[in-house]
Amino acid sequence: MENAAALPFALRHVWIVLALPLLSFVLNGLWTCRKKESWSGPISTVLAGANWIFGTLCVWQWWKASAGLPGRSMVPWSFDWLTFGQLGTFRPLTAGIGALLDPISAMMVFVVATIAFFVHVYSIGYMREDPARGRFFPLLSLFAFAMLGLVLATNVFQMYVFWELVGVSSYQLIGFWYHKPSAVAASKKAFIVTRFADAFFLLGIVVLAWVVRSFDFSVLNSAAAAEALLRPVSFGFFEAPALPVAAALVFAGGWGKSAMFPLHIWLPDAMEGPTPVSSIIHSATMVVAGVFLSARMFPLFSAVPSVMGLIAFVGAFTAAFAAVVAIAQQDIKRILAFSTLSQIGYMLFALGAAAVCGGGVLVAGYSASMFHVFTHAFFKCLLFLVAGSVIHVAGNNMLSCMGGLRTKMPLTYLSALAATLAISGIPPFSGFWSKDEIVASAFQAGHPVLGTVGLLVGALTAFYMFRFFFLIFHGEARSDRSHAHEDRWMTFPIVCLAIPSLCAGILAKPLFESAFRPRLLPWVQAVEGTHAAFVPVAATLLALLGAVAAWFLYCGPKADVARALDAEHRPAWYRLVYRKFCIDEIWLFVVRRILFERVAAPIKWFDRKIVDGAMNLVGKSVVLAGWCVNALQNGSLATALAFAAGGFILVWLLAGNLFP
Amino acid sequence: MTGFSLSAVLVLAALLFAVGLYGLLSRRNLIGMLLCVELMLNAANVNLVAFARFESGDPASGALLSVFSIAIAGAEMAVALAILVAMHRRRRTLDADELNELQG
Amino acid sequence: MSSPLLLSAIWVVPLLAAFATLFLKRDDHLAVKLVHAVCHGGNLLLAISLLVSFLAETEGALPASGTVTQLHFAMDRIWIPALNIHYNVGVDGLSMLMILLTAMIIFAGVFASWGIRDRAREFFILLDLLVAGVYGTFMSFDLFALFLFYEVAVLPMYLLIGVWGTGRKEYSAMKLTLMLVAGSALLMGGILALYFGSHLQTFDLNVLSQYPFPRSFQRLFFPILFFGFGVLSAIFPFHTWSPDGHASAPTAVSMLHAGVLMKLGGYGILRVAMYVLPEGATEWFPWLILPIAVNVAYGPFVALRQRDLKYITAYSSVSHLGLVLLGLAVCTFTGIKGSAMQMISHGLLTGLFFALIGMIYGRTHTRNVDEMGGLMKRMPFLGVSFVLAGFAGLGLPGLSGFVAESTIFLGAFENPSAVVRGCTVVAILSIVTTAVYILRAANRMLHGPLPERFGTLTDAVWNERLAVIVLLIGLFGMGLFPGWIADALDGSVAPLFNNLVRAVVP
Amino acid sequence: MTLPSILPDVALLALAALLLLAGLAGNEKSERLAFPAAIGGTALLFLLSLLVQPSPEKFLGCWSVTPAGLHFRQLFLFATLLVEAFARSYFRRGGDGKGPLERGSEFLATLHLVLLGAFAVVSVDNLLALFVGLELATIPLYCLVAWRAGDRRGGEAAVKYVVMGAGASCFDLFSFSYLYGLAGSLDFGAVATRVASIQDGSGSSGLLRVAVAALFAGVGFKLTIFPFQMWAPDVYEGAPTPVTLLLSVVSKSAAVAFLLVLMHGPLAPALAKTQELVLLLSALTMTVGNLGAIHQRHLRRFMAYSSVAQAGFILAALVGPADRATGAALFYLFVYAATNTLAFAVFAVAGEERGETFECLRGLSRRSPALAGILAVCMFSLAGIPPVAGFVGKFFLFSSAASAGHYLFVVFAALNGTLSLYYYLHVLREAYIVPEEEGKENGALRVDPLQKVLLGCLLLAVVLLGLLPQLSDFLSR
Repeated sequence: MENAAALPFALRHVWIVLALPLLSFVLNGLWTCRKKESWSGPISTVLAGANWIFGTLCVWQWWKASAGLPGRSMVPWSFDWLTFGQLGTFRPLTAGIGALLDPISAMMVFVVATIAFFVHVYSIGYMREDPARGRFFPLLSLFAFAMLGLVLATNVFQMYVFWELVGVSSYQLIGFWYHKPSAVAASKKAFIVTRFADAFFLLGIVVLAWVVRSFDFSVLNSAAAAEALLRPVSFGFFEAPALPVAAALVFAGGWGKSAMFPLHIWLPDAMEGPTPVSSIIHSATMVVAGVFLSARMFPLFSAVPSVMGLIAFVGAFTAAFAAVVAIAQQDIKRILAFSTLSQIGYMLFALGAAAVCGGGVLVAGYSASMFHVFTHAFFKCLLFLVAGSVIHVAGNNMLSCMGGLRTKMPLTYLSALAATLAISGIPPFSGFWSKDEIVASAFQAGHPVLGTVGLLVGALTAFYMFRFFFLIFHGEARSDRSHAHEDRWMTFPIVCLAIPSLCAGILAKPLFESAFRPRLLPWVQAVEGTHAAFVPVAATLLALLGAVAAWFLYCGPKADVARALDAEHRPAWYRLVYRKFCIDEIWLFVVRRILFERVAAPIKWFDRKIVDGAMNLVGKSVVLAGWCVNALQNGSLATALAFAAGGFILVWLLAGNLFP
Repeated sequence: MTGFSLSAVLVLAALLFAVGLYGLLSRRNLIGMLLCVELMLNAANVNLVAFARFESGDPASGALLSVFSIAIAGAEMAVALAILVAMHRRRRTLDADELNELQG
Repeated sequence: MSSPLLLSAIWVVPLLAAFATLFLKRDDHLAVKLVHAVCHGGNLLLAISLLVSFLAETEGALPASGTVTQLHFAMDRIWIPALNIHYNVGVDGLSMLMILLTAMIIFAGVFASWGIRDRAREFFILLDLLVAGVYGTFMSFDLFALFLFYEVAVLPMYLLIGVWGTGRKEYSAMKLTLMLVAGSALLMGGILALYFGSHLQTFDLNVLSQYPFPRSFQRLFFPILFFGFGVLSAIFPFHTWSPDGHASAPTAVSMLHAGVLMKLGGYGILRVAMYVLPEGATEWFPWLILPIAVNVAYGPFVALRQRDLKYITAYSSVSHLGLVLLGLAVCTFTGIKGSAMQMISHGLLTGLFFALIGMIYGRTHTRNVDEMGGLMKRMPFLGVSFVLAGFAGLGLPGLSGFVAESTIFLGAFENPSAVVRGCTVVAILSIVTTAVYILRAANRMLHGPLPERFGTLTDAVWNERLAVIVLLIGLFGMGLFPGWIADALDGSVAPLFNNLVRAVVP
Repeated sequence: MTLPSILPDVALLALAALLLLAGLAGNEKSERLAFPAAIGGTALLFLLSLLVQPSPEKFLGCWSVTPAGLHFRQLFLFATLLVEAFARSYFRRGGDGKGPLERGSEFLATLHLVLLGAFAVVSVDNLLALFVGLELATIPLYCLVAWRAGDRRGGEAAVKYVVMGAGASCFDLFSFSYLYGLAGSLDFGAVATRVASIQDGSGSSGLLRVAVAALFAGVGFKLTIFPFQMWAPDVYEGAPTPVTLLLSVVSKSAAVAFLLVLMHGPLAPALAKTQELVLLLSALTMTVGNLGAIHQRHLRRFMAYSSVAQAGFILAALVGPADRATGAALFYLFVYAATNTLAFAVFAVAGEERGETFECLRGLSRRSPALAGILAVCMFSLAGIPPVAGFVGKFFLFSSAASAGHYLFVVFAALNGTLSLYYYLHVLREAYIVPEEEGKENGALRVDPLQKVLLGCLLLAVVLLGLLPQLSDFLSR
């Protein structure tokens, strides 16, 4: 940690970035206890704004201060929170809490602070009539505190601590309207699925801590750690070299939190929460945590080709799967949820594909993934805010009740158009630059198959995004529009976020290419490589093709909108896609039938009947023996004497073998 | 008077004791049982006297103990018979098997 | 302010309170409760002041390299010369923290049982006896005194559960008492074996721990002592008393029993079995880890199928106690420290759970999770506290559960043997099932639609809030600032660990 | 001036004679004075025994006051004092529905003769005097048990007791005759040397085996050891309650003294062998006693089984070395005397109208909490649960057994203690948990002043003996 005195003010007090949301949580929490909900909205928004400003100041001062530092990473502030093991044969292990500022964490701080502020402003409008808003804003600030803590983590233990806090705040926010059983079920599902992945993450941390004897990222990503991890370690059931297993376990944590393929079931249901929640948690910040974790551990992961391959495959498959499912969805928030899944699949597959098939790591892949995280955050948050406004007006989430909102909500319409263009990857908007980088890096790294999958998914993205756009804003109104209006508080953040969706790509591209270079292990050589020229052209063409097809099907003169909206009378494959390939039902079957009936019930029966039964049996047998002794006592003198005589003979025989 | 050895007397006493014990267990009449107890006591006395006669270093104490035991037996039987009489006045029976009200 | 007399005062004050209650009239409930609120409040302050002076004394102390536990506020008086029994009282890190934990839980317990009307005097006298026994056990370093206080703590359980309990109270009370006293019967044999086996004619733990017992002696008597103490901390085959006992016990009793008494078992194993018979420990633990792992993984599954809230909490205690024993069984420094921390964290956690369940039962008169729903709307304070307790239970960072569990897992992984490594992996993965049953219970009870018959329920009154807040402070205190607890425990675990290491490679 | 060590014994004889004469006088005034005189006399004797010092000199050639003997005298006097105090208020309140005691002074005189017999057992050094002492401690008991032979149950109990007692004394005499045969003389020392020579293999141990067996049969009856305890429940139930208390306290202590005197006197060389026998009999006795007591509904019969179990526990102590065993047994018998009297006092008060069964205790905690509290202390002391005296007593017993290396036997005995806790808690269940039938919740029970004093002192004794057992040091000095 550099000597604190030399650092400028903001860096010296980086902890304020964490302190402000925590203060807002505590303040609002107490305020709500005393039944003054109306105050909590403004207070938390002001504090979020202050945090945004201070966060940007920190990032700016960090940018200037870290010019000369290797990898631009510095730890301006940290303290020892908990020490494990003072003695014994193992060196003492300490877990600290602190702030590590380096390109990816600075970028995330800026993104989280910005989006948190705008969502707070948006929530004032969205939650105005909701009586429980006094409970909403503290939870939102708690989430901001947890996310910033996760992003600034200096060691993997601190990351796990805030990882869990993020999980809990998302549980609380998804289940915010707890009187709705569906919301409660969704929140429980979200927490348990992420908790399932976190268990493996914790196991990974424990393995790393035992082998490397430290939690700090700087130590974990070092060459020494990698060699140490190559030694085989026994996991009780099997013996395996620690590196691949530990890397896979750590990635599993991200797998659950970023809702990758088998564990994606909780994200679509998480839409039960209020829309501002979805906009901040399930679009920009929490679901990106898995990608952030993989980026943070990139040097270690890149040393393990098998794990890189796993990341690439999982990313690509989820991107494709989610894109296909998104096409058939009727609920606009579920469309956006699946689109988020698909974009995160892109980011992960970019990281995974950075491993050049001949060995070595393509630097461009890493920076492309981070660039996409940056741009995606803004336009996806914007799309959710737009969806929120639309739902506010239409009364429910289904496409069937929307349409023709162009005239009633002009600003929202224009912002939505900007976001849709951005996400579809139409040049010159931000999505094009970041997504094109990813696909290009895939081709460069020698993964043509992944590259083509990227391109096709790009087309699908354009198709379902424009379907979403046309069915909401164009065509004739499918429900009464008398009171439709654009709330001031909700439209202002939408418009503000439209700007970065448009220009973030162009402005930030050079910055990302220069600053975001992974510090690889010594024996992993970085590959520079140039762009494959044909990729941007192909990507743009496919995107335009998707857009035109969507226009033709849903907005053009011959568009049969009624048929597009009714999901029942469609061919079997369409209904299967609409029901999300029944993955949820499979998971439900596994958990309910197998885990509850086949495992829990027999164990409970075993506990009550066998173990408990054994104890009761002992009790009963003793009582029975007591009864026998009483039966023996039939009160007659003869038996008493007989026993006495028998006793005498018994003692005589006993004395026989005792005495020589 | 001579001619039988210590072990013969001991066997006799043991037999006497066994008969007394058997009688105590089998007889139903309480008086009979007390009789058998007397038999067992006297078997012990025979033992004492035999030991005093044949091999004891201090014959007087053996004989003394048997005399004492006879006296004590007397006292014991007096008390026992008094109790039997009192019980008989109430229960009108001397049969040991009928005395089974106290049980369980 | 840190004279040894104050330490002894801690277990005398409850007895004074009990003695004072004898002279109160039968129907004067409020006076009884006030007397006890004052006494246990004073005791809590006394415990806190002792803790402060203890921390001051052990400020920068490096952990001892010796194998003898350093005692603070120590006092050693001859008590029964015939068997060289001493009233040898002292405190090290773990004992001090456990005394503080007991003080907090009994203080909350008194306020949680403010509604006791029937024979209140006897209830509180027995409660005082229970607490005095627990205090005594934690502070005494003479084996006889420890065993005497240990059994005093078990004595009032029958009457407390039998008279003031609910449900199958007589059956549960008798089952609980008999199983615990059977456990202590094993201890009677073990303690006398240590006394006479060592030919030192002393019950002093520190002296006994230095005596090199022969290996065969240790191999025979370690399991006796382990299962003697283990029965109280619900080791696998002997855990069946815990669900029935806790389900039928009144609130304050189940708080105290699950919160503190079950820790006596773990504390006893740590203080007596492992400290005095290290070779026995290192030899037996590789086998004893299997029932312990069953404990850890087994509890959540059974809790999953339970309908009654108290049964769910009882089985969660079985699982958490399994973690405590796992921490001890791995014989690594971090593991033992983790199990000590888990004792404290689980004490606070279960105390809070049972307090809340008692309060909710007082209102809804049902503990069946399916019959309840949407209570959060009617009782926000109790609802939020229950959710916080639940999150502490499933190991959410920021609350005490996480700190203890992570220490145990890290410690357990340091033991290289395959069996232990397997059990550790199972234990780590069992945090998922823990989360499942806790959330199921919380959601079924607090969220979802509110049945109309619960429409008029009231939230917590002042005495219930005070009880809950005291325990919440404990949970957050340990969860947010675990540093000082870890350092305090270092001092007490180091000698034990050195003893173990010395035994493994003599 | 040092009091002559024989003073308590002579004073006791004088007291017994005085009471007998008062009985003969037979006028109403002497009847009224009998109890106060007896209680005062016994109390005086107890104080006297505390002041007197043991001395090695022998009176009448065989009678001497040894340190252990003196402690046993104190125990006997303490126990008899408690019995008389209990009897006084018990009979005045129309003892268990059978009317006040007739011929009180004769009753007390016989009581003191039993005491004298017990004194003799611990003071003599030859078999003859021992046999006479033992019989003196038993035959008056037949009279006491038969005091109310008039009613059906009393008569039956008396008969059973007499017949069994007579049989037992036959076995005693038979064993003494063989011991005399072996040693050629009645003196303990001579017998001990002969037994020692047999132990070294110079002579057949046939006779010794029968002698030991017969001896255990004799003492087994009096100490209610397993095969010989069948009479106990019936006699305890049939006899008047004070006599039952006397049987369970004084007679049992005398039997323990008798066994200790024999095991460490004449049979000392064969101690290892007799201790193994005692170990087995102790295990059997405590188990049968505990099992028998589980289903009892009548209080006195319940106390009978409990005393059989306690006998088993006391035997466990006898397995240890001489000084530790005697000290432990003495301390436990003191505690047992106090606790048993307390229990019987509570049962007497509770069972006055409804009869001494478990039903009479129902709802006691509501009717009179103080009495219920005393009952709880009593039951926990009998079960050996701290902080009351029973625990420390049991701990001494087990420490004596453990010092002989029988650790696993100690575990077995402690588990038996747990089994005993099961039925002792049943008593508390009646008092605290079982709801009173409606219409029966009448007011508190009448307790007259002497009973209050007795209950108070005993409660203090039982609780304090547990916490500050200086008494145990006094015993094991």
